[in-house]
Amino acid sequence: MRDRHVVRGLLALPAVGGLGALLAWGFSGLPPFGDFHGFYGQLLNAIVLPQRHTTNVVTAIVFDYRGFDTMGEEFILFAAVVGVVILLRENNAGMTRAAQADFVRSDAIRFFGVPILGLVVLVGLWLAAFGLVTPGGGFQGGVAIASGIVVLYLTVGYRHWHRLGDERRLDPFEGIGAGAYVAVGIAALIAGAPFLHNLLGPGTPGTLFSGGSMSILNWAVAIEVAAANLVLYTEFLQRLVAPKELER
Amino acid sequence: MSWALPLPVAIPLLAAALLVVIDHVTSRRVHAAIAIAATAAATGFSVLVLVAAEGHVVLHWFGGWHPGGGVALGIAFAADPLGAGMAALAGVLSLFALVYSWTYMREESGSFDVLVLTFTGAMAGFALTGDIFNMFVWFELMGVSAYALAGFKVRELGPLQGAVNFAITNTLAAYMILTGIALLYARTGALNLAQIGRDLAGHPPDRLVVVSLTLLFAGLLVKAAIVPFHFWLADAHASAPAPVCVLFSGVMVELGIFFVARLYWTVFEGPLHVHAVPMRDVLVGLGVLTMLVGAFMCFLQRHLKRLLAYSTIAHAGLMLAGIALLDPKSLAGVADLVAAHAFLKGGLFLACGLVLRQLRHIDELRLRGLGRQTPATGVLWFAGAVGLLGVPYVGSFAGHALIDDGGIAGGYGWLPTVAMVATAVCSGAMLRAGARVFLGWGAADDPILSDEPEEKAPAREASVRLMTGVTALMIALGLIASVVPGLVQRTETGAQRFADRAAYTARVLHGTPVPLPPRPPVIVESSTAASLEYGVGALLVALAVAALGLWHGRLPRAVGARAGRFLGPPVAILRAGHSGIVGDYLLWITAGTVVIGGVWAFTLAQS
Amino acid sequence: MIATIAPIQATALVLVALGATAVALCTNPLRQIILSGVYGFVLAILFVTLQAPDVALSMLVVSTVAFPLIVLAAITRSRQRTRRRRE
Amino acid sequence: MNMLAFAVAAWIFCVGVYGAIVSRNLIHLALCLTVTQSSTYVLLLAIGYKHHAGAPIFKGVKLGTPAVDPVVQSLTLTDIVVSVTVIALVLALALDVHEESGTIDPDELTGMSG
Repeated sequence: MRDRHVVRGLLALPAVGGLGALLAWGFSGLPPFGDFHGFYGQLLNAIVLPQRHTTNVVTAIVFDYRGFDTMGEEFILFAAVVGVVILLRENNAGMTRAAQADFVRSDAIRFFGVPILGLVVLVGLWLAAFGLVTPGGGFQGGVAIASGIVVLYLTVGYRHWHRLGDERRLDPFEGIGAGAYVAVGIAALIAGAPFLHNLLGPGTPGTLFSGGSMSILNWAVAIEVAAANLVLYTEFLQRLVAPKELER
Repeated sequence: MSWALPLPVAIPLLAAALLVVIDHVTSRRVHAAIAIAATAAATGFSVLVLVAAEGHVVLHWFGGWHPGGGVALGIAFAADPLGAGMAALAGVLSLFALVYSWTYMREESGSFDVLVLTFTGAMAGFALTGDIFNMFVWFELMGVSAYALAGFKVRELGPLQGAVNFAITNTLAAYMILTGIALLYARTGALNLAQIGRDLAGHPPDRLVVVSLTLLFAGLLVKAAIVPFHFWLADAHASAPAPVCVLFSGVMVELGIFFVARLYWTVFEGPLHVHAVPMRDVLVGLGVLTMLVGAFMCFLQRHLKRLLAYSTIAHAGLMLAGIALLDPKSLAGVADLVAAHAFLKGGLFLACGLVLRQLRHIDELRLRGLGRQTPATGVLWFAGAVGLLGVPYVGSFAGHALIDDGGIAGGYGWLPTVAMVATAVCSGAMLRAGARVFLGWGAADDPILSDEPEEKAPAREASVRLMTGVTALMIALGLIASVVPGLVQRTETGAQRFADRAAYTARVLHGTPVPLPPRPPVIVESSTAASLEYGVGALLVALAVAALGLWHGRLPRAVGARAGRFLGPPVAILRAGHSGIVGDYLLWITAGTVVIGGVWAFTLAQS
Repeated sequence: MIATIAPIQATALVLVALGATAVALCTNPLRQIILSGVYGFVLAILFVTLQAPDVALSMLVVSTVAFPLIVLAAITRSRQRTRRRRE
Repeated sequence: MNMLAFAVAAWIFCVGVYGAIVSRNLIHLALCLTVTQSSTYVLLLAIGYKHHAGAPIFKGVKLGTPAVDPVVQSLTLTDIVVSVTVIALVLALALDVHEESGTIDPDELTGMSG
């Protein structure tokens, strides 16, 4: 077995070297760094603010001009989480819940943990809310919210966590977030417009309510991402904690 | 009909989300019913689009961002007959898989339906999209759903390992594709296929175009299971439940090949069409190599699903060769072959599920003679095996005939012979396995065949009647594929339109309507004499191969020893290559990409 | 104005190349996850210098929270199993 | 120097692939895949970069101020989400493999050969 590994390591050098040469040769045909004149991007930079009243062009592309990509991306996350749950939950199911005890018992950590939790969740909400104006958006906000709640897990302990973080309560949120995105798309179709057409108009520039349907999609993503990440953490950490307690 | 275009994607995805929301409050039955209804609706809309696409490319600009001045602002779905046909095929196969699973997958959680739905939506999106980054998104969604489905039967090492190899190799493929997309974006500042093609046309292919071509094609060929990128496929098929194999073999692999064709005729035809010969030679060569390796490995299997998986590899090779001829006629042949192969191979995989349900094993030698109790399954198995041969006017014949004609016309006169032998060896291996399992013929042991881990049998409650019905319907549909009146003519006009880059570009970017082609007649044309001969030849070769597989032990000892000396080393090398180790597979993918890219660097690049 | 790569971008790029090498060639799982956290941070800095604050923010939340948590759990879990199996 | 960014992208891609090929541990392999993927981030953002241009966020700046390409940034955002999902799935699979076989060394998993 060991030989096989060594042989592969030796063969990999010329193969990967060749790949590097191929890539380098191809990349040398790229326009010079810092001298890009792609028309698509220039056009969007010029028209997003007047057309969509959002100051963050990237978010406008993510949720409007190329919002359909984001729908697919949401479902990649969605399907991956369903897959992880199939793979891990059925194994976790055999472990008795009663045996699962707390992860951290230090009162000091608990004392600091709760305010940190509040702060991180607030930051997450803020990121999600102002994504159309400044850097941020549903994805970044969703991850931050989820990680804030994981701080709860690390501080108040597994038993309490379990009451809050029960997968039966989390799963629906994942479905609601992902489903809402498609529903917005189909709503436009029913109204006689193209799929995902921004029905609610552009809104007021530079404010919380700029962007019309984009803000709904933004929140749908935030919910889906937060729920998906929480389910992921739950499944992975359950595996971490549960048998450790059984060993005792 | 533009409004219907997002629905083959949106309906399954919405249904998947709905199933997760109601997961803990409803029964498995309700889940399956919702999934079946959603897939049926999505398939219905795909067929509607297909009918409309006969007239002209159906377009849908998401978010209402119509192109201005020939510049795309948003993402478009652009459905032509072949693309819409692939979406409809994905829907129909998912429908079959879900109905079959009504009782077969009953023990499993509702997540099975959720993943089949996201998989179906992703395949439809992949077939319909007219945007290169959007293609990447569906490629990934297809992948993520498929990895989870391949590893679905947890608690068994075999499935898990197959899923791991599948996930890792296809992930690397996705990154190669994305790098290729980035290069094209850097050159053209566009993501719409038609727009990229228009901007690249008129310039000779330079290094950036060649490397991007290499990365995109290599990535797609991983999905398409072309040698040397094919290793994951047999592992994934051996491990995935039978209804999932239907989707993997019947349409996912073919979608990889489909997009190679799509990319060539929308994007790369412009810069390459006068320099296309080296590209054509490399792809035809890969196709032929794939046919031979797939057929050879197929013959060496005793795990029935793995045997079918290698035969899928051989057929994928033929499909790639058919596309690489760059001729609308053989492209139409590939479309016909994909349709017939999807139903026949799908039916054969479902028959494997039946065998597993009725006889509790999936290993040819262990099953020897046991199949005498289940004659119906046996009949289906033999019918499927014969259908894949290309016997005149049966099963995949129309596809074979058109590809053969295209090969002869394109100066590859030897291609039909190779295709005949490769498909005959695959079907011969299936006939051998069938004769051993359902008739009890042949030796009880055979050291040539590879031993593989067994699969856990499904619950005994699984309804044999329902499963047999679905399997029989699929095989029957596959068998008549060559004599459906008008089908061949329609794929031929569809293929001509698929290969007409100017019309596609004008339609997508400027909405220019294309003059309606005359309606093709609803008849069954008689085929060329050459294709009839190849069909009959394939049948004879297959019977000889099956007999050899069953009774090679009775050959005179001297012949056996000589054959062993002659065939031993290549067999050993091929076996060692299919090591099941993911690091080896990644190395093959890297080396294959470098070789293809190197050849094209020296032959295609003009500057 | 001379249009050329800024020193800070060049520095970030070199750090990214080094970071990637370190992550890929590190064979100790725990050290690797720490390195990959650092690598994510360096990438985020590079993205800021490339005028991509949105991407930098995503990279930051992913590489400092999501990845380490999941990977750490996976590593610890597989080690516990191995230990128990040995016993 | 003007091609440094692209050279770095090519290097990262290769280093990740090399690490994955020689990997003796599925968790390590998953992280190598994320390294390969990070090459696509660097490549995309480097392609879209423009000298003397700001971020494509027009809050507090005049419309028409030069900004870098926003499209590559939105593509990279999608790409990053994909990376989380893939690593989570591969790790889940790796853990289950470990559960069944007691190893996460791909070289020791040869159940599927031939």
